[in-house]
Amino acid sequence: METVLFGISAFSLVLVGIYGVLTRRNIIKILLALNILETGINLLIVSLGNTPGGKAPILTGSTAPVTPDTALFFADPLPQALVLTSIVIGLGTTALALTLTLRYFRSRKSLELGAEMTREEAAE
Amino acid sequence: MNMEILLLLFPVIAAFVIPAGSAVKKTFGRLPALLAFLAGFVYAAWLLPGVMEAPRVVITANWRPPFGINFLISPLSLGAVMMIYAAGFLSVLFDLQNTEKKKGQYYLLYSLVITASIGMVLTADLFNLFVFLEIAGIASFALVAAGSGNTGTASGAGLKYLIQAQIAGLLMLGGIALVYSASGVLNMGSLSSFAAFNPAFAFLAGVLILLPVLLETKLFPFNTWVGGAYSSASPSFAGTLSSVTAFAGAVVMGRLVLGMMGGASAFAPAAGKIRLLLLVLGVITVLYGEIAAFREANLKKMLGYSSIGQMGMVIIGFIIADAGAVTGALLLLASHSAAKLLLFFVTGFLVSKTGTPDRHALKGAGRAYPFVGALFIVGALTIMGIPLFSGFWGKLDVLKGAAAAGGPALAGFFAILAGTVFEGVYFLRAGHTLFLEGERKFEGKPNFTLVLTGIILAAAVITAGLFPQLIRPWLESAAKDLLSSDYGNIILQAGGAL
Amino acid sequence: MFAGALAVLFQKKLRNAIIVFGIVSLLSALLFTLMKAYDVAITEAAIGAVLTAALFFWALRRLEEDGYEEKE
Amino acid sequence: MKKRNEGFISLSAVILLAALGFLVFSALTDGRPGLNIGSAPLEKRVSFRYLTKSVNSPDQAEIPAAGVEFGTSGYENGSANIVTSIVVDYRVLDTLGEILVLFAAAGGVALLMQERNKKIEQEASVIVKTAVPVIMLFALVVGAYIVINGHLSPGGGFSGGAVIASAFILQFLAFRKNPRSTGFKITETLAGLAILAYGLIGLFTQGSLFANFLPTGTVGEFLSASGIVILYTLIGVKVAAELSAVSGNFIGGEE
Repeated sequence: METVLFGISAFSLVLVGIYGVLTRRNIIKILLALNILETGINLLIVSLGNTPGGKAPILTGSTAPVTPDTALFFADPLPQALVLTSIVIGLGTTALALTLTLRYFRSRKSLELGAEMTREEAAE
Repeated sequence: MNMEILLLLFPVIAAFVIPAGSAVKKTFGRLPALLAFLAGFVYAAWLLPGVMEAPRVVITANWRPPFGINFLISPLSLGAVMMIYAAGFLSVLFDLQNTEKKKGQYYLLYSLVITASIGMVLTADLFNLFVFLEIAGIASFALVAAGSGNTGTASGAGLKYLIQAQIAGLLMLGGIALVYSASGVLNMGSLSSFAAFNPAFAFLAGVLILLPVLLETKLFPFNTWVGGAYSSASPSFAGTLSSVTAFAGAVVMGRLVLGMMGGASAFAPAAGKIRLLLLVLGVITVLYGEIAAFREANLKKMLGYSSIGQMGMVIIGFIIADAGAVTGALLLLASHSAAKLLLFFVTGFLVSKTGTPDRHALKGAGRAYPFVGALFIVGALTIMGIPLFSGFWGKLDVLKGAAAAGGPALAGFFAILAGTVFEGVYFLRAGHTLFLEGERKFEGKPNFTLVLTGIILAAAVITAGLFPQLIRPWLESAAKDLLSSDYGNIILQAGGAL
Repeated sequence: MFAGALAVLFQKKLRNAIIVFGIVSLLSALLFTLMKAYDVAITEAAIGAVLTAALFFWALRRLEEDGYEEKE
Repeated sequence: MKKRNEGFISLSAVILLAALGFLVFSALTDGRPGLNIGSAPLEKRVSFRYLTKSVNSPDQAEIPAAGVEFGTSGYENGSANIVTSIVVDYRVLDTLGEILVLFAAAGGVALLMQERNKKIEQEASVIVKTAVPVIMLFALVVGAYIVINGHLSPGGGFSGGAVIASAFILQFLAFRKNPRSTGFKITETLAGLAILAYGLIGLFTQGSLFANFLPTGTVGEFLSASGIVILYTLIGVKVAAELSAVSGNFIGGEE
């Protein structure tokens, strides 16, 4: 049940993200929406590896030995590893996208994609 | 041994060296990139005879499949690696003289595009594929935006490309997560022989996973970024986008649709539907791309749209999934890559002379530069598929396959024919402009690297056209490799070697 | 969280939208800890929330220097 | 006119999303036979073998019945944090790719970022100037701790690297200077080459890229988990250098 709840809240973020990318015109808003979409997908991935009432996949002094039976009480570590990668990729894309936005704004004086060329530019 | 992984590492080393080098000298970066691509090409060529006998699987960090990440070195993927290295090498060589000196970071990103394309065609792991797609993506957005000309237009084109690719990439990640939660594996080999998914679920996951690959191969409707990106990028990078990125994308597409989703795979219940969808998209793509190219006066955009059409033909060839058609599609893909690179080089040179990519400004350029004009014609004839040029044999095989397959594939047959007619018209029109119109004076001579790269590429396509039997053995074993039902077994058995 | 994400889109001022986005990211980090993904939670908090929001802020400051004005 | 147009776009987007959501929902709850979402329980997933550290035991029966116990040794991988064991060992090629993504982003930002228009020459107050070095030191220590304990506790090269980078970011902000950007570049190169060298040692001595060539040690001790500490530290250094360089580019200022 709890897994389903996590999944639904993640999926709702995905939908909001896609909605934002489709409807917003301001580039910064589009990028924020992309980040929301990414957060949603990350939550979705981790929720697919959630074990209800499970333990974190880190062994400590108080953990019982991991046998084929007790291993089933852990949360699935693989989705977590994938999400680590995905978060870093998201940061890289955002940084690059913002750089492009700054260049775009400096030459177009507008934050809307498809803006007309400014007069100085057209004169070039 | 797993030495073959070095194929992936040459350009990585070059990229890692560049930041420190560029701190010393701003333009440092051409040399390491050139050397890395040459070394990679030579190494791949040296491996080829052995791999033609039996494919090899590379294991990383000593973990057996499907737990670790594996790379499949097969005739198809190794041939693709050679093509990618060759295209990268020629592009950097062309850049030595023909454009303003580029900063070190340009070559850093360029090396990463090459690395990522190689990783894509070699990898046998879904998530790893996603990571390589992202590397190629990020480096490409930056290189498109760094293109010559207006910064606003270039950044806008880069942003458009970025936003579309990012959505596709994230949805693919969702698809991968769904596949993992249903099957518990991420290895493409395991998935190719697995208990079947629910039909609706298989369709959903399959389409999600294919999305970014559709974007890379510029299939309709994921190609609205193409026009802007091609006209903004520098000539060598526009050439790279259409010969390296699209090439790698098409190989990955073949691998996913025919390998991972073919035969008794987990996706089997929806495989037919997915192929039908791709066929429909392929047909629309051919018509859309060729008509858009026909209507376009900007020469660089025209070449970009013509790539869209050609990629559509390749995908149709793959979907027919018969040995002849796949062989033809591969030949079409390879000759398109070489010819498009040549055309972009020539166009880049001519545009640098006239200052505008508009077709009408180029009147008489062919008579001013007969050699350059001849190179353009060679490239155009290859893409059109005139007999005795390599594109012809490719198209012929795809058409034969489509006619034999019948049914929905017939739509592909007619689309390719119609597309070829459009190609003929717009390339002849461009040739007419170059040679028969106008009396404009041009100054300066074509420089050495253009001549050199042009001769290499033209010689390659002409040889492949006159003596198709030279590359036939490779094409046939690559097609067999793509259609083989043994894909999963080859990868999974590699664990026995440990 | 859903409401927060919607608020990001419908905020008039970009500055507020970025702040709300940072809060949504931190909430998602909390959700990660509920799912026992501590590694992910730390990374999401450090990279996904703080650093990303900071990049947005710096970019916004540069935009304002270049003459960007919020529409009312 | 424009207003109505926007309303139309929003409405069609909502309809599209509703259709999409319905399609996904119906695919995930489809009753026909076949595997669907969540069909693979943990014992059928590859991560089951990561948890029991038995990837290279071909047969299920070979998994030691006593299990993996904290404080004992002799496993194929000695990391107490299983997520780290996946990130830095089992699926290390993904991590190499992840480094390349960040590397590409840093390179792209450096290539494309333009100079700032205005130079704001406002001196930071004395309080800030004295407080920042202390906070910096604190951030550096915490970051280093997170990085080198990645195999024992949550965290690792990426999150720790971000914390270390925050120390340098504070320095930029407080002193309005972007010091040693060449230093960052050289660090990037050296750390990158060291990561590759580590992988190549594995390739030439153990037969595959990034293979462990150090003993796996005792689970839970600091010097355990073979090269994970080394590799994660190198990754942390590289990530910190890249994130600092990216932030420095965004903040602008003198070199």
